[in-house]
Amino acid sequence: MSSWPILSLITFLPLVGALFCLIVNGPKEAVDRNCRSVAIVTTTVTFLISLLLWVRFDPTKAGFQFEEKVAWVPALNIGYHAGIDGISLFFVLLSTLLTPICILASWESIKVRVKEYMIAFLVLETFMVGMFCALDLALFYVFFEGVLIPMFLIIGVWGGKRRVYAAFKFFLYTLLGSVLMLLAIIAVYWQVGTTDLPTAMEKLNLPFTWQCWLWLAFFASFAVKVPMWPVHTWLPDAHVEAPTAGSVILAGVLLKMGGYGFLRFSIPLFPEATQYFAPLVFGLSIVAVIYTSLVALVQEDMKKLIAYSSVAHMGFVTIGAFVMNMQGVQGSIFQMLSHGIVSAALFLCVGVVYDRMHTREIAAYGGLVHRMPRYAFTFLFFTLASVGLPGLSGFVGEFLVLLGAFKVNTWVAFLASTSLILGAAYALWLYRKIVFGELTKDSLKGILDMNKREIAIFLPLILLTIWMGVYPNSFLDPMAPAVDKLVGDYQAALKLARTAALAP
Amino acid sequence: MTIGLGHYLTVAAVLFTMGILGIFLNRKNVIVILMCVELMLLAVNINLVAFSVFQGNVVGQVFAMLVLTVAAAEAAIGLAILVVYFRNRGTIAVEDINAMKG
Amino acid sequence: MEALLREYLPILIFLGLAFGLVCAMLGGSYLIARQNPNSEKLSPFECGFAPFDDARGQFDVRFYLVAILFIIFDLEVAFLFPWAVALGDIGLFGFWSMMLFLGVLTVGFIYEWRKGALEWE
Amino acid sequence: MIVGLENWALARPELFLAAATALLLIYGVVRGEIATAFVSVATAVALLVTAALLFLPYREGTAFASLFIADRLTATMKALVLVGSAVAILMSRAYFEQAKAWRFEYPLVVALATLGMMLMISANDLMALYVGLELQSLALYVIAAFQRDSVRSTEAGVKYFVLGSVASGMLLFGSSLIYGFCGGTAFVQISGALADGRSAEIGVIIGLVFVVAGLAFKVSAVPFHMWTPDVYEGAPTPVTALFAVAPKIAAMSLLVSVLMGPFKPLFAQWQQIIVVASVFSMALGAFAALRQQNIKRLMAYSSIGNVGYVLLGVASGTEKGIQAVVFYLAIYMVMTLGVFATILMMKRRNIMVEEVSDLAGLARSQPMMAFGMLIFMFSLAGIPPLAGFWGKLYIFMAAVEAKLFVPAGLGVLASVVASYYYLRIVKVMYFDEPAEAIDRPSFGVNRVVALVAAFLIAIFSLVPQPLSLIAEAAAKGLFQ
Amino acid sequence: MHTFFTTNWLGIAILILLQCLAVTVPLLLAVAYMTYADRKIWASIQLRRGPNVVGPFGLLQPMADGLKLVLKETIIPSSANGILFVIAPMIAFMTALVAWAVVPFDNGWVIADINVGILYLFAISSLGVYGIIIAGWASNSKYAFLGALRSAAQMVSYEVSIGFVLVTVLLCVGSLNLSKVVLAQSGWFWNWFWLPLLPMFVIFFISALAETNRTPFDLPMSEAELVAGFHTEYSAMTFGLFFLGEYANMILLSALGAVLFLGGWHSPIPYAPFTLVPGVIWFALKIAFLLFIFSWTKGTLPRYRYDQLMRLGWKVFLPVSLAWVVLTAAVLQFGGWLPKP
Repeated sequence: MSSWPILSLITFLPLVGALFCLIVNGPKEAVDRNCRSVAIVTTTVTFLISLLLWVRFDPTKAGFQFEEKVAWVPALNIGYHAGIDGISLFFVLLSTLLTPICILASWESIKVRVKEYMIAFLVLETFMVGMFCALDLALFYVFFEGVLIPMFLIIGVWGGKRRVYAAFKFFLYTLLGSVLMLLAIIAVYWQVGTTDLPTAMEKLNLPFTWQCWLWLAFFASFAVKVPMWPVHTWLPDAHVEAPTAGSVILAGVLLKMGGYGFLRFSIPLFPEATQYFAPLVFGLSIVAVIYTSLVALVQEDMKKLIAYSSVAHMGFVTIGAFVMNMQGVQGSIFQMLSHGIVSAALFLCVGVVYDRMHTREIAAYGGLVHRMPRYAFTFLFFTLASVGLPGLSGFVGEFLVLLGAFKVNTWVAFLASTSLILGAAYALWLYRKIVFGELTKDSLKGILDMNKREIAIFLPLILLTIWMGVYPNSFLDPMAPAVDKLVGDYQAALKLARTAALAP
Repeated sequence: MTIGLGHYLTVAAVLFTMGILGIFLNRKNVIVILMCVELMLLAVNINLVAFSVFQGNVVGQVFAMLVLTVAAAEAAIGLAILVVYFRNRGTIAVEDINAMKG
Repeated sequence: MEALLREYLPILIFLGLAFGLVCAMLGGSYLIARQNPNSEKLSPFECGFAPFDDARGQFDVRFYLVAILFIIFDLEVAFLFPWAVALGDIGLFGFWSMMLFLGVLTVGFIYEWRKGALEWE
Repeated sequence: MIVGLENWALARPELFLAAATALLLIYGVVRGEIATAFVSVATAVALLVTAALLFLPYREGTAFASLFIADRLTATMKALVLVGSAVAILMSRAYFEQAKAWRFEYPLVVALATLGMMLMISANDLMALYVGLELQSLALYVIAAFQRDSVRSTEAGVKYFVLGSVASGMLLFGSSLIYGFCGGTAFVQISGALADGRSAEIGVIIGLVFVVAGLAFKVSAVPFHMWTPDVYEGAPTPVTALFAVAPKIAAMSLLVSVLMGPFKPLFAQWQQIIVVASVFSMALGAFAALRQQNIKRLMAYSSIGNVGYVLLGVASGTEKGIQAVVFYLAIYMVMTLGVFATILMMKRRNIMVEEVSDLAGLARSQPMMAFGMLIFMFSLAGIPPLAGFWGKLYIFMAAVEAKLFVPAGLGVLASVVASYYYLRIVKVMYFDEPAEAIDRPSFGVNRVVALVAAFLIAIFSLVPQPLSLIAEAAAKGLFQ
Repeated sequence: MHTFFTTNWLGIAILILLQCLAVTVPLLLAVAYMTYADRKIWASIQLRRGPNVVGPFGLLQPMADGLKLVLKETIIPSSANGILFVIAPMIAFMTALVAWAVVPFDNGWVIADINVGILYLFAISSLGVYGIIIAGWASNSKYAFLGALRSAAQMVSYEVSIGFVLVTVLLCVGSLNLSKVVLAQSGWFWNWFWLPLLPMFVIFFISALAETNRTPFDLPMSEAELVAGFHTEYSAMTFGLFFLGEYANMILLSALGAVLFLGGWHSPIPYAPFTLVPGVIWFALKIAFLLFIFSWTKGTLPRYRYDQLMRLGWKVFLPVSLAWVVLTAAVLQFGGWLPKP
């Protein structure tokens, strides 16, 4: 246990940076420069501090660590309760890692209103980290929804042509889902008299119908966020219109909020409903996996293609989460982490060429390998990781999920695995179209390869991907006790319910 | 036939309804609306005094007195606002009060 | 009810009497006198001219102001009447309450005076 | 020994305000128009001093033969109203100076209206209620039409007056029936009579409906909201700011004290009415605002929507519900004042503008102003972590505890719709290409108000606890 | 027989009707001879002889005047609002008449001894304004309209002062019943309220002049400016009713003045020879005295300008009477002289 509030520090340090940026004033160039520096320094420091979490994390414990608890709104019994376990640890790290990378990625591509941009990103980081640390339903909700504000601005201000439409769609879809969750949270509060998560887990004992309603309310929120078919339509729009870094964060972290939410809230709070609705989730996930893969095949926009592939990958995540066995859940988490890095990197790859050519049309590219060998390699690397090449991170997650799913339902596993083939098809097709072939287009003749800053961005991601692929245990081990507890509690609850139902 | 509380209340209710209808059906002149408002208040006063007499407590009459006073102040202010409006618009016909539409 | 009616009955009867009297006077005159109207005789008086325009045109806003001031002050009087009658019963609290009320009235009066609401020319 | 001295002591804040207003009126009229600035500031100070007098020392009890009641709830509500009015007065100078309507009567009429509101809040008898309400309403009619050479302002005055007096009439008719069937006008008498089984009489129910309708009008709840958009749009902007804050809080407080006081035994009956009004207010506030182009009009619909949320708290009829009402109103006041302070800063080539499209590109030309507005808008939309969210959460929690599941559900859905038009303002400010730039706001009261409001919102967002404690204490006043 | 008039409704009604007639007939006579007296007094002041042709000393002159009015053609202007045009003078006359229902002529000699007599009088005399306003409006003539407005404005301005005057008297009496007002003034003539409330008495009298549109406040019918004020268009008996009403009002206000300030039916000296004279006589004498001052004023004073008139009403009488209300109340309150019920 840490004696100092390390989680709060990580959470609010970016906010301090944002305040710094807010008070920066002067000529435009100086403001831009200073804000960039403040942002990168703050996020890097945050990342370094967050590494401490990993170092000091006790991988043998299943419960929450680094807990902080302060009364916040006593009248409503809402507390500021933060803490992490094996599940959330890596999400926190993922957030803190990706933010400085995003800042770096937008170092030059963002030229207007840099100050606001940096503030938005810093605030966003606070919300993301806070959300993964929150152990109070209301607190979680605050961070969960709070993310919308900076993201709305990032898409709307620095986005592409249809940015306004995309921003609104993103915002309203997500908000509509989350307010239902808010109602569910209030209902939980009404039942147990507090919004504290551990207390709620302990005390909450709802009749089955109630569980189902509340589960659906939570589901509405998380399904939109994941996103699951058929409420995924905001995602391609948001991805396409967002600036590169926005897409990165969106794909890397924001989508994980849904999957994380399932694991953290839906499953432990409503085990019976989870079991009841699991087939529904499987069905939707399968549809997502297959349908969106097919849709991805016909995309003409690079970002859109990757966006659809994200939906497909997240389908794996939901399958994994709801098979509720050790492999499935671990695979699900691992898949989220892997996808967080790989898809983020893919978006960055798109960003690299977009910064140069200002178009994302697949047809506008071709033969980049001749001018940009380093880029070609990087892109290939992440494409393969995304497809699930053994030895890279994507493989581990998908494999574990399929393994878990196989134990529960063969058909689910079988159908899900078809997406591996489809995924390979569209990813490689995209790669071939862009990188290979003759360099015929005049506009591409003068294109430059990646510079040092860009390499600096990709290098850690490449290393991480290899690490995760080669030695996944360094990630799987710390999360094992927590996952074990999750699965165990779930099974115990179901057993209890069954005996209660059998009892006269 | 003795005149009971019910009769007073009925008269008051009828007057009140006339006042309300006058306000919402009248399409001519705002002054008529003002008079309808006064009619409503008078209906209330009939109620109050009738109740007061039949219950034998004086509260209703005190209340009626307050209502009278306030009604006078209300009429004064209403007329003042109308005068100011008339100076701006040159009309106080109800259908002309339409500078803002929702 | 009975006693109240007994008290006010004379007034009602007096009113009827007055009405009858008035009608008799008007009607009598109308019947006795020779009625011979013509259009010139029936046109309103305007110094020998034909009337120019609507007689009910705009008039000085000060008349209106007087009316409003009257309403306000007359109603204060309406409160003073019961107070004056009952002052013996309600004691100092009642006395000071009304003084406060009159004080407010005076403030309003001073305001009107200074604003020129009482000036005619 | 003056009999009844203790009565005066309890009403000391009101007496002070009345005396201060009277003195300032005389001072103003003696000195003429040059005294306007002084009178304006002095009135605001007097209002704040009055607010201080509520608590220094704090007294509670009933006075004037129980016409008047003072407790924690009334004191809190009065403090809110007083602060709101004081700020609204301070905010008005620039606008009225430009409109050539900068006269010393304005702050004083506002002070009188505030006095009326204080009486409303403290009313413990139908008569006191009526007189307070009318004092407030009459003063407000006047200030709606205060810019007397403007067609829109005077028209707002006419509309407000006509519909307002209809509402008073209905309230009064209801009161007369209540008086008749309960045998008294004092709140205790009424609740006593109702508890004794008078509640079944049809006259009582009709009276209740009329009283509630009249009050619903004053808080501009659906279906008695029709005056709100026109009056908000037409009235001078500082007046609109006042309308959106002080009278609304006062009327809401009155509604609470009437429903939770004398009509407590009829809870089952009025709860239905309030729930329906609440749901429709939330819905109408959300949908009708979507296509508004005028910010003031938009804020009118926004306020209707907000009233819907507050009414949901009222409808729950629990201590928590009342806490939520107080909490929500306090936050609502800060947000609204902030928004209006920002609107009052919007000038282009020295002319006030008030269309949504005038905000285009504000984030580029006046980033601080846009940022403040952004905070207010997200807060009004109830997006966490901003303070507006806490208000809504409080309300919904109270509603769910009172088992008002369906209204609460509809409420959150309405809040999603409503968030669309708040977002639209953000969109116009941040995403759209700049229109002709808004003038750089000069340093003035409005800027301070907007800054303080934004700052308070930030504080309440992070630390809502003090406010919730205040709300808790206030609600206790009603449930002792 | 006796019981018929005290218990049977019809009997009671007949009795009351007779009482009313007993008031009305002398009143109409008084009005008639008031016009005669008026003209005689002015004539004397102006060293003329006044009416002296019709009958001995011109005593039949009022009858002749009345007859002339009756025989004239009743003209209702074509643009006028016919019904209202006729109703207006009826209101004017009727209000002046029915107000007498509550005036006590002697101890117990009152048609309706209601306990809010003063309020009743105040209310009825306020109604008189309606007659004038309606007349001006119904005539549909500029002169009549403006005249009516001026008249009405003048009357209401002074009515406020009269209200305050009444309040001072009420403070001293503690009742709204006119008989009680008189009873409160028993004793020597310096016990009457004219002395302790002298300023109020003066204000009352002057306001009464204004209320009845008498000189020096006869602006509404100032011949040169507005022809004949609100009754420009009136002729024959419609005019006659206004005329009668005005004089009846004058007598009424004199009677009210006598009741409020001059001790009503009391004799000035509460001892033998004086007390033997019936109260009615004293009352009539007091009324006559006040009426004489009315005429005297008319013969002596020039006419006020309208602005002067309004200023006097609002800026002098109103504050003075208000202050006197406060003063009276304070003296009674702290002197311990408040009338106990």
